[in-house]
Amino acid sequence: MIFIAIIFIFIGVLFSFLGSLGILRMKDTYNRLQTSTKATTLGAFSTIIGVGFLNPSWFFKLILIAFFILITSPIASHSLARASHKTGIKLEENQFDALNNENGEKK
Amino acid sequence: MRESDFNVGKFFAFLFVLILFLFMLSPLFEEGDGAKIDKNLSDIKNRVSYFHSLKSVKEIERILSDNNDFSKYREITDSAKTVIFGESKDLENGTANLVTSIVLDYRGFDTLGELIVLFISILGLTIILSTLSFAKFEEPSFLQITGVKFVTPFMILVGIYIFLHGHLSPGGGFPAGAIIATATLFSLIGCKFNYRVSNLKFIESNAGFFVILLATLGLYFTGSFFGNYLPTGIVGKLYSSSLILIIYSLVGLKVGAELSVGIKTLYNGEKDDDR
Amino acid sequence: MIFWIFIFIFILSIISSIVSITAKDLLYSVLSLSLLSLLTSILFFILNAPDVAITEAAVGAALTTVIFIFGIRRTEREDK
Amino acid sequence: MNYNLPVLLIAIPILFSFLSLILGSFNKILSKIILISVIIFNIISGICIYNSVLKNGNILTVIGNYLPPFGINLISTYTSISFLILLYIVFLVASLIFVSKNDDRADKISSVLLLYLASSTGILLTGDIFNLFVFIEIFSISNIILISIKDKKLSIKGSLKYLIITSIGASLYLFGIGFLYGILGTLNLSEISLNFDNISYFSKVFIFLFFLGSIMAELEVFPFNFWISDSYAGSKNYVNILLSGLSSIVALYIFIRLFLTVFGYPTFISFSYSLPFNVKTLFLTIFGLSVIVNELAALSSKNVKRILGFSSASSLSLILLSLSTGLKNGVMAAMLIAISVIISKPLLFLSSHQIMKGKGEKNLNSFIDGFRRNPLFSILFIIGVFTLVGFPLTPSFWGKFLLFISATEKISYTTLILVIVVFSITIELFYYFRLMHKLFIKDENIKVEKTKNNFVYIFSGILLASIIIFFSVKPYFTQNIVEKTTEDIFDKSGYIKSCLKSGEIDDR
Repeated sequence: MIFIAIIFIFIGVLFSFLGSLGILRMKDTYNRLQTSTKATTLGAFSTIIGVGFLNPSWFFKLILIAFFILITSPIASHSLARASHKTGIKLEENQFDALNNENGEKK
Repeated sequence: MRESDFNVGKFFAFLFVLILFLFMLSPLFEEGDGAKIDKNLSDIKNRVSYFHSLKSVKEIERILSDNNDFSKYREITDSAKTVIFGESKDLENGTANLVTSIVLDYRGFDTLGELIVLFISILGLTIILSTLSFAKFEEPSFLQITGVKFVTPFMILVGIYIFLHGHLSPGGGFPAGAIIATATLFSLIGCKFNYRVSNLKFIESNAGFFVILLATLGLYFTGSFFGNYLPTGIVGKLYSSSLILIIYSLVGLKVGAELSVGIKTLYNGEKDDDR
Repeated sequence: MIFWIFIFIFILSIISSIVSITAKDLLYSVLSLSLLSLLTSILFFILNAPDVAITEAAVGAALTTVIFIFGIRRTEREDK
Repeated sequence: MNYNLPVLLIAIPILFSFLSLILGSFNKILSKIILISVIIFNIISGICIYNSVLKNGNILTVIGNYLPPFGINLISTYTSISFLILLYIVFLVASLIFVSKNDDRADKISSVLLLYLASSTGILLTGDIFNLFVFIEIFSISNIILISIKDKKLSIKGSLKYLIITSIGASLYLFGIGFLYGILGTLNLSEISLNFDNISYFSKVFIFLFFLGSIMAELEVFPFNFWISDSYAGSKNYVNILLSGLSSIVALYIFIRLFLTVFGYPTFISFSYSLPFNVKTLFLTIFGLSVIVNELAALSSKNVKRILGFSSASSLSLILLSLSTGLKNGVMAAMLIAISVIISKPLLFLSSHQIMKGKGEKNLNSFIDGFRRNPLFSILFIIGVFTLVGFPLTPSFWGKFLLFISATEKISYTTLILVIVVFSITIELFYYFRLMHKLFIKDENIKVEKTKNNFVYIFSGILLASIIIFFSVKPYFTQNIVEKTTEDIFDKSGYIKSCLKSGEIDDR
């Protein structure tokens, strides 16, 4: 039981670390958002499951917490990306923007 | 920092922060045992502890009027015995959370004052901003609307849970009100949910009214303002701690409504209330 | 261990308060204030005051920031 | 029931301030009726408490069923109750003027006024240092709101200035409380004053300076008086009355409680401090400087409201100066000057507002030909000026006379006090007589129309003037009150005994 828990927590910590590394490595806002949210969602999720294996009596509450993280963090990253797009922050390398039309104006 | 960035105001601000930081450290060098009273005036301390163990003001008055002999009343009342969670009955105020019992019982009057500070600042906001125009915000997207509609009821539920359990676990009226206000803020920005300011004000002023009414009723039951006159119940149960549960719920409602009024007023200006 | 975490957060909070004073853009100073109150709530939690920590996190980090940002929206931002 | 009556003085206004918002949403007149009836209730019960204090001495009121060192308590002493009745009279005048005007936001403003009443009552009655902080907070916030009501740029500017200075003061006060609680472990004013001597010198100095710095804005003292000019000039006239009359009572009382009862201790004839530096010299320097600066500011300004505001600040500083001599005569002088200032300042604001009615700019020239336009209020204005400056037989005259006597008692400060008092009287005479001279200048070109005075203005003006005349005609009555107040201020051990109910206390 403890072994499984440790594996889960290790995976979670690894993903969180990779996510925070991605924030340092990536060049523009959208890529940073992507790495941070995706990696940390998974990281937090698996850490919570690992804690659940450590303490089986907390399992139900932990599932609830994981559920809420699963819902809120995509919405948060979506609204951050949306806000930064609306205020006109551009991509670093690939200038193609699917939300704009061919002339580069906003739809 | 460039040369032009430097100015006197910033310098003084720096200095102020530095001095405050030093002041934070200075009590470390003071011997703060918090009880210098007993060294010099043992007389007062003894008598205060008598009063403390006797608790009720009316009883003390009776004793004072009879004679000044305190020796008969030396026996300690129930509250000083060991408290067992879930079993002990009729304690001083049946709160499991010590902070709550200090905030709402020993220093209930201060908490009332803090409530009024919040109330009057929001009132001032509505008075000053009532003439200003609206501000425009972005329309929310589909994903935001759906997510916010899903999340806000749970946030309000959490707020209600926190103020109902103020006497058992950390939290209480003020953070619960803040959480409820955050939920209304989300619903305002995320899905354009327009609540009416006048309704919230009605809740707010009614809650404040009842807090003071309950406190004033203490005058007739216990002989002092903010006295605790309901049965205190068993420690650790939800329905314990008499007035504290009721007043904390009212405080939670009041703070939540107040902060929501403030947010709405800053968001839109108050005029659109009367549509 | 806890002591060093405490010192670390303490220094971070001082840095964020200095940033909030010296920042040219008001928005930055508001954000660093919110960071400050978040750090302070952690400090309160370490000091065994969970009640204050919850209040500080809910009011200081969330609500006052929003109120400040609404206030800044109402003014003209000259310091951009 | 009388035992708990002081709590109701605070609780009833708060209760009805919520009620005035609820009922005011149906009809605005209801909230006005609530305001007036609450003040009348407070005046009546204040007089009841005054009588019982005269009979039984200090009254202790326990809150929350916990006795003083643990819970919060209210102590009604002779000083606080007599100050309260003065305060209620000024408040009655201001609220009558508020009621006589039409306002869209009447329900909200009357609710703010009720909270103002509650908080100032709380400041005067409370016996707990944190409770005092809470009430000061409510008091200053309601001041900010009341200043900013007029919705002009000037008023918003003034209220912002006041907001900044008071919020800095509040944080300093909180630091002071933190220090005190960390060292002494108590928040009760009586226990703090019992044990203040046992703290080390270092912390004593810092606590003292924190508290001094925190209430500087309320005291309108020189470096912190920059908010006066905009706040007085930009606010409505009932707010002016409140700011000049009521705020000065409250500031005075805070000063007496904190710096005379708690931090200082009375010897046989004077207050002294156990601090390493000379507190009296510090106080005398600060207040003397602020008397001079405020008088000069009043002399140099053109706006009449600004003149009156700075003059009220300077007279408050004069009162504090005579209090901080620490002598019995000095404290008596302070009480005498305080009585005359607190009643005459609202009268001056009221009558100058009526004289300048209909004139666009409220500067000196709008006083020209005021006597023919509005003879009643011109006479009231002159009465107010005579009381303030210290015309013989008014309380202010006796006060300044006693101040001279007390200055001769302590030789080291004699010249300083003499110079300051003579200087302030001269400048006050100059700018008030300039205003009075303008009243009688006849402008032949313009046809004079008599202004119609509202009934409320006439009533409140005559009320205030008759109180002044009563105090000056019956000097023994005034002397009786002032002597009792002075005795009460010097009676520190009585204050502590009434709170802690302990046996013997060292009187030093």
